[in-house]
Amino acid sequence: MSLIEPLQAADEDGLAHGIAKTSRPGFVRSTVFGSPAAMAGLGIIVFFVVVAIFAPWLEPYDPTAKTGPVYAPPSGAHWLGTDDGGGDMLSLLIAGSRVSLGVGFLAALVAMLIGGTVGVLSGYFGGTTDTVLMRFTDYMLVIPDIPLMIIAAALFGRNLKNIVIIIGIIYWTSTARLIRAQVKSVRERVYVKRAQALGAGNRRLVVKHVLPQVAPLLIANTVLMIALAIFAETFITFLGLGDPSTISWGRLIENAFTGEATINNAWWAIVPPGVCVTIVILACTMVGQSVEDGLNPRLRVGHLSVKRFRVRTPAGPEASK
Amino acid sequence: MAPPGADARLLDVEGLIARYPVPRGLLGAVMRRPQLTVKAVDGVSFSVAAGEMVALVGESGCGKTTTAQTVIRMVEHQGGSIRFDGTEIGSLNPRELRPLRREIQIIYQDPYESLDPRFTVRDTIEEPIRVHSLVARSEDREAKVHEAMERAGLTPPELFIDRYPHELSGGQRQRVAIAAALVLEPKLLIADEPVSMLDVSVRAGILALLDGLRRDGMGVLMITHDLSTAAHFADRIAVMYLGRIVEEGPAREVVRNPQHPYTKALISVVPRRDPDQRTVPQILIGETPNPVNVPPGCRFHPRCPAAEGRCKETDPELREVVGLDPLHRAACLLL
Amino acid sequence: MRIRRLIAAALVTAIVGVAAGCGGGSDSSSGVLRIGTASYIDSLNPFNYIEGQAYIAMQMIFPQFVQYNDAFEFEGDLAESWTTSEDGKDWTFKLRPNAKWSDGEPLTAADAAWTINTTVKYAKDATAVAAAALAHVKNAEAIDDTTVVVHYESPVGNVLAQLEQVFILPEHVWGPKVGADGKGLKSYHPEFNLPIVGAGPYTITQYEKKGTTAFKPYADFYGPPSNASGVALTYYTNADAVIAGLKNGDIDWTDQVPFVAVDAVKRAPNVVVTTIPGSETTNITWNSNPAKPKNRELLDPAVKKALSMCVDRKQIIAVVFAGYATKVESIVGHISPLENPDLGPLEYDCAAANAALDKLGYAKSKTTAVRMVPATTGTYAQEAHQMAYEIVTPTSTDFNVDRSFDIVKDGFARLGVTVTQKVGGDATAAFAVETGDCSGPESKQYTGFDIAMWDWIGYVDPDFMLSVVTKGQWCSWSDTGANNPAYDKMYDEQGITVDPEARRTLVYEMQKIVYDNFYYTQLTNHLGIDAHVDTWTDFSPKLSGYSKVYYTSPRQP
Amino acid sequence: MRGADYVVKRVAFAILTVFIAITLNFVLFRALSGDAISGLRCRQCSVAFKEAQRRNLGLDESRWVQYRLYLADLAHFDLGNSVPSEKPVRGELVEPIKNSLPMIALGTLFAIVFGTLVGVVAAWRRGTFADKGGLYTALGFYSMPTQWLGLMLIFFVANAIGLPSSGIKTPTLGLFADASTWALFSDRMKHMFLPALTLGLVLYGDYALIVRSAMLETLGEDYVLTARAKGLKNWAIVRSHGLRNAMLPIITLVALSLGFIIGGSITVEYVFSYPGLGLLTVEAIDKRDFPLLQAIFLLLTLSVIFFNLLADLLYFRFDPRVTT
Amino acid sequence: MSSRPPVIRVEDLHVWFALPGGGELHAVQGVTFELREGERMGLVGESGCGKTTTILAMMGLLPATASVSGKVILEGKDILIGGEETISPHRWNDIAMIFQGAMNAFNPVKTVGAQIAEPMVLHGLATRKGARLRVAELLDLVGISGDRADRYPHEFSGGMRQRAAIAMALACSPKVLLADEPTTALDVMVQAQILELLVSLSSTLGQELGLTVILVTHDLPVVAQVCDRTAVMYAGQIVEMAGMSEIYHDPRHPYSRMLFAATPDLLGDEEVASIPGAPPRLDREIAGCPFRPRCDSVFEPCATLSPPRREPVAGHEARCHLNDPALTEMAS
Repeated sequence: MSLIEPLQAADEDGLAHGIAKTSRPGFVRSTVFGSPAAMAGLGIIVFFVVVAIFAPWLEPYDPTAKTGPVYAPPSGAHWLGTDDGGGDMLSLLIAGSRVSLGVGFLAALVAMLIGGTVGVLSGYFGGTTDTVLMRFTDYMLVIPDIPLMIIAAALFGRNLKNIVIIIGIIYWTSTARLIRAQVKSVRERVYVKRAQALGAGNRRLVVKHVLPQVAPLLIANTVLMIALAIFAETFITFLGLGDPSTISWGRLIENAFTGEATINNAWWAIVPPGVCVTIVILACTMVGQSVEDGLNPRLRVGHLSVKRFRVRTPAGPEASK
Repeated sequence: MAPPGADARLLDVEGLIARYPVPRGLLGAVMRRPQLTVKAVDGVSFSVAAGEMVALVGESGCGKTTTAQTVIRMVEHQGGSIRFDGTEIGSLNPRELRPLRREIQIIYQDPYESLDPRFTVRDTIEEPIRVHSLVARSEDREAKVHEAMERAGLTPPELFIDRYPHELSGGQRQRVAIAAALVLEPKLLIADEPVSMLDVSVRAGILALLDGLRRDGMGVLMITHDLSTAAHFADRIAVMYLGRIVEEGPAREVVRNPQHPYTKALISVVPRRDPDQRTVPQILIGETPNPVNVPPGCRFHPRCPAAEGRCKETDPELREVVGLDPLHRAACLLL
Repeated sequence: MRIRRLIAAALVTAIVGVAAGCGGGSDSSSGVLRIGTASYIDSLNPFNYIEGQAYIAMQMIFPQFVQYNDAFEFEGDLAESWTTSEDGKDWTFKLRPNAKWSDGEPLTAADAAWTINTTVKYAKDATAVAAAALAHVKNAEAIDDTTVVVHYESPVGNVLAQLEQVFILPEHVWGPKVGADGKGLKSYHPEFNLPIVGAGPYTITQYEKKGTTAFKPYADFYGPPSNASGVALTYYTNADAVIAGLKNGDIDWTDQVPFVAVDAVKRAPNVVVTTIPGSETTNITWNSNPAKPKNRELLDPAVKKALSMCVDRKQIIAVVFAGYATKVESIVGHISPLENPDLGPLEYDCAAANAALDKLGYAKSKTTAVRMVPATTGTYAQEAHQMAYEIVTPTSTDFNVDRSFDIVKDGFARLGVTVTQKVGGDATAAFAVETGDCSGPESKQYTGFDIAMWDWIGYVDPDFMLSVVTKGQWCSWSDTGANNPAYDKMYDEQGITVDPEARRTLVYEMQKIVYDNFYYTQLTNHLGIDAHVDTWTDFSPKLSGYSKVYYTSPRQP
Repeated sequence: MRGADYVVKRVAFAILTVFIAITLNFVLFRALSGDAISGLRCRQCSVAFKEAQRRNLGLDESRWVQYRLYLADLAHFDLGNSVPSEKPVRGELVEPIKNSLPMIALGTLFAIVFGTLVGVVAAWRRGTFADKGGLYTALGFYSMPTQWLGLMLIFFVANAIGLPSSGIKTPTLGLFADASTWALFSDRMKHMFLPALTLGLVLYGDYALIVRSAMLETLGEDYVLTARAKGLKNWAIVRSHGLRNAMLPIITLVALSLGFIIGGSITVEYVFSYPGLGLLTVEAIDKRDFPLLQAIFLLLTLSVIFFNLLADLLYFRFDPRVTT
Repeated sequence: MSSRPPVIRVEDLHVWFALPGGGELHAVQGVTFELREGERMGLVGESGCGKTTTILAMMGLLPATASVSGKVILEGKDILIGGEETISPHRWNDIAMIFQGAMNAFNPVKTVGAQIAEPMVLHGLATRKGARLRVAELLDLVGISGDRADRYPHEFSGGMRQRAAIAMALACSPKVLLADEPTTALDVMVQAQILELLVSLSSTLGQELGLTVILVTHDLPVVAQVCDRTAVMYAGQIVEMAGMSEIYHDPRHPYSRMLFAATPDLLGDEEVASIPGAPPRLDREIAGCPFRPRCDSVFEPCATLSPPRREPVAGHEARCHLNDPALTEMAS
């Protein structure tokens, strides 16, 4: 039986060389579930997704209707008060989660699809394909993202679809670079070489060996991208370039600004949407970051620490082992 | 004279050359700096027969791994011929090569790296069958996997078959890699430093396994930097220096009676197990030159303790040494 | 934060101390009227400007023949008196004697004649902006130093209203700029050659396009002098900041109180809020190009009327304008003394509207509850389609167009008509309305949109507002694409009708045509809201853009 | 010389990128339906007038000729004329740039100083309260929408500490009576404070995270263990090994982000009515002022390219390993 | 030699690592040994046996998750007792170390010379100027031309880097040098050079420097050629410790014997045989002898009794019940 004893003990001297930079099955699950911050982040995301899905049932009022006086402070009837149009802030906030999260998820998906594809093609095939794609990516990278987003939103018409596409198109580059680097390193892994030496075709190599390895990074990146996309939506909308027919958190911040919430001392119209955005972005960042950190074993080893190893007294209970 | 059983020769490499360009950069291209090449493999000839284990020995950077990669056509070569089982495979296109990929299998140095961490043992060993669409029925496939595992010493197979690499020890992982190679029943197995990453206590097991396969008639080409291992397990040893084989012969002959000054030096620095037999290392000056700038004449002459004037001019051929086993050949003008 | 507060306090002390040390008085801005505004002076060249604020500023520095008084009647500015010939073609203006330019040169009839003649000469290109007010002018003639005669090719109905918009320029400054083709006039930037040579109550001593522009009283001004020791006009990019500036004492007066902020501003101590009749009307703009290819049912006034009947204007006034607006029916708006009082009013009655649409044959679809337009034949044949439209809305309005749209959308929805919003900046919206390519063939123009929601800022004289629905304004000011030859003829006629009563009849008739055809559905006419600190009095905000009194009258007790 | 090739390559790439950016800039604004003139709306905008304007801008020429004209103009640093104001774009840009730069510099400086400080301390004291505090504050600011943070500062801070929340100077200061240089300067600083703080806080979050993770990575390197073995004290290790090496990725990322800051300051300027480049952009979009937009966009792209190049060169300067 | 007092003595050293999921890993379990001036001792064992942890503990370089007990007595003084506080003054001054993989032991952005000089300046042993001279000397000593001090690590080959690492370790003239796998990943030719250097440092310079070397490696022949004495570690314990020749010819622990048998010799003809199985996990209590599952000479007591340290022959100690005549007799 000792033959199959897993070599846990090897980790002990393994302090100095860390853990192999490959992701094992269940890696994402274990890193997320293993980190309290990531768990909190995941909980927040799930909470908001649930709110967004059940928004129509959760809204106490019709968010588009005037259901109270303009800028009524929070009260029993309107928990978070009303906005400059007399709409119920809580309902607006709930309704806004739909568009904000929707834009976030969809734009991140677009970025992931484009970036992932370019990254995989570029990293896997290398050579001219790589050069051409990466040059293109380099050029895309130097375009100032926010101004381009604004200009594009202003010039190509302002609806949600365009905003999603614009954000996705602008943010794919970093995904592509990241994925390319990862694919390139996976491509050089011996097991890929081995499979190739076996005669396995490109499709098999990509689908069976490369993609599963880059998947955790892609997931982490997508989660971070969701945060960026939500951010970008508030940005575009704030400058009055959002889709006017939809309610999003960005729109609520814009309303607070253009609707003179500050003059009317209506903090309840200013604070909540920003808090929601901040919390969701924070949550996405925590989840994405923990997966990325998990992928980077370097960060787990600290040779410098204010904490010191402990000296046990020889009489200690453990020492007599 | 030809190696034994010329007809039984499985792999016959003749004058193999593999080079790749050194990137010279934009400025270099603009200023028309000469295009430099790394002469990784620079005219290597050797053969492996069925039931024979040949060890390709040398220091890092001598071109032994490139040679192996070239033989399995993972690295393009610029000259020479590679004949496998009587067929010239050096010029086959990828499609024609596919059936041959079954016949030649390779295992790598680092068993931590050579297994896909997301594949179970079954997935890994099954993969070659799937890639070559060999066995359609899943029961047959399973049987083949079991058989390969048993041959590789992973018994009982049920214990391991559903494990992931991180749940195995280093030796077990290397056995999985070997099983994945065996499942296609290859004729030639190339083992690239098969034990150098393993703990001393399990190395012998892996090597014994390879030895067993050889006995069963498989040809084995072992790439190693460890002369002791090579001396113990290989039938023949070929010593490489700077992209060229400098000495070749039966394993015991080469280590006990080295002819080439390089081999002599190499053997002198191998630490012996017995503390009472303290060796007198014959340490060579300098380090192995960069394979970009191969010295003219004998490539070993700048470091050779016995070099003469003519060594700077004439590039010696690999040839028999008078008064020795006819299979023992060396490339030195002084012999 | 405590440290920061200390630092801030220290800074303030330092500023005050330093200012007191080297300035004459204890408060350097004493007597200076500080105006905050959310629009800026883009230029001080009468031949090359866009913003309304620039027009006001030029009024303060350049002489005009006449200007309005607060009853919106004409009174002399540089002109003391004027007469017109029998045929109405020659107008003689008697100018004030002893008027002087701010650089000391005499201001004479020659300057006035030169300004008019030069403007007319290059009207096609370089001076087009100013030439709009000199339509039909043949030339001007300086009889002597104080008499100038303007010769018209034909009689003109609103000469004074037109000439009110002409700024008289010093020939000795502008003359050398003309060049061969007059282009030099347009590219001359007096704001960069301070102080500007003018003759109004002020000269400008500092100009910052997006900052503060300083108006210094001109001692030799021919009219009543400024009560303030100076005027500082500061541009703010948003109304929020203006209000904040008013509250914390950075400015004394603003013309830009946002509707939703009025109540909050009113609560502020020492701030007086005044409302004035506004010149801005909001509307639903219908594409009325008779040749529009699609959704031709919207050309039918009956359809447009029915749709309009279900728009709750009261709610728009309540939500969007916080009550600071009134309903309006005529295109010329309440500002014009020639507003036709007999139009409408259009009732808010969704039931009647539904009935009307039913009667017109646009039945609701059983499945979608959206009304359907049956297929038609003929030149402009169209297939059966849903009554679903896109409404173009510009963003840069000073009211909340999105909320207005929401109310219109709700109203239309109750009639089984769905609308979606298409947004853009002012320019983008204009572009959308003109379908983008006014350089293309006329048949393509005004074909791409159905409905827009916009606003117009009218003038006292109705001529301009009446012109925007003429064919002549296509690809210029027209946003409806209206093309009504009979109306256009009446427009030309009112232009040359000198008799006020005859012109009034014509103008009433024209307003009725616009109303009956529903080129626009007029929604609201909003009030202008000014706010000032109570240390200043005697404001005439309603004369903004009409008179020099606007800047000169406020006084500090 | 070491890495001449590297430098040449980076510079060549930057130049090529500039050219592509210029071309992209040209194409982008012509891919839209309608041209710069189509949306023009003014008192004098008759059909004939617009035609004349088109001729002035060369819009009646073929695309190819337009492109050549555009390049030729750029070669003379001629960015064309703004459509609505008909003034040279170059002039329109000067004042906003002069306004924006100090504010952005102040905010960036704040972010770099505090971000580095907090990042280093957090990484060094990993797992302690200082780390968690620093990390979560940084994450918090990093996650805040800039415009919202600005609004919050206006709402909760500006009044409380008596700082102006809009504009760039007190309107009448020095207008009708002379003001001292110091008064003007301090007034300017007061107006700059909140926008710069907003920008600085958001960037601070970003930088602190970057620095922390770069430091963590560095502190995981074996030479740090060696340094400890050599008897170096913690702070000495942080300073002479940790920071020195973490500087490489930090310099790169900071330089890269600098290129994007101007773009990022758009909403800050919008919220605080700060008359800089950002506000100008918003206005230009509203007016469909293509030449101006094009110039701004080009400027921003060039700044990104410039900072990219700077990052590359700094990397080269500080990392002896870079040779090719 | 044995008359001189030991330079360093490790006494009943234990190291535990707290595991992330709770629990502890008992990595070093009661290691005791001592070394005299100029002595070279090998510390041999499979990966995970605790050899690196042992020397890291001696340097006080264990991470915060670790806790230790026992003594590290340097010239009669226990330096481990106060943890970081008592060890840090001795680092590099008295005990220096060569790390596994010299490649990463150098900071890539500082010159090699600066890194060698760093501890000298830090410990006040030399001024900056003086340090430069000393660096050149040290580099010469390890066979690198002194003018290469201003080069960066990446400009050195692997062998040179390892020499430089040795020069760095010698910077403060330590008494004890801990070399952790100094030749792993190097070619045999370079390995021979490095080993020769180590030998010459401790023997020829031993008189003046008193350099005592502990060589940690998994490579038995290396130890055999270089060291006077060797300690074989298994599962956190030293299972056998003796003079090199004694342990080769007369191993008193089956593990040592099997380890030699698993190592091929260049010219030897003996059969090489691997040791079946794998080392035990150290995060749980082990009943009896930890080597029992892999041992070819198991007898009854092995299952229940943990073998204590015995010294069947003077200077030759082992932890195996076979050395207990009482037990073996009972079994037979």
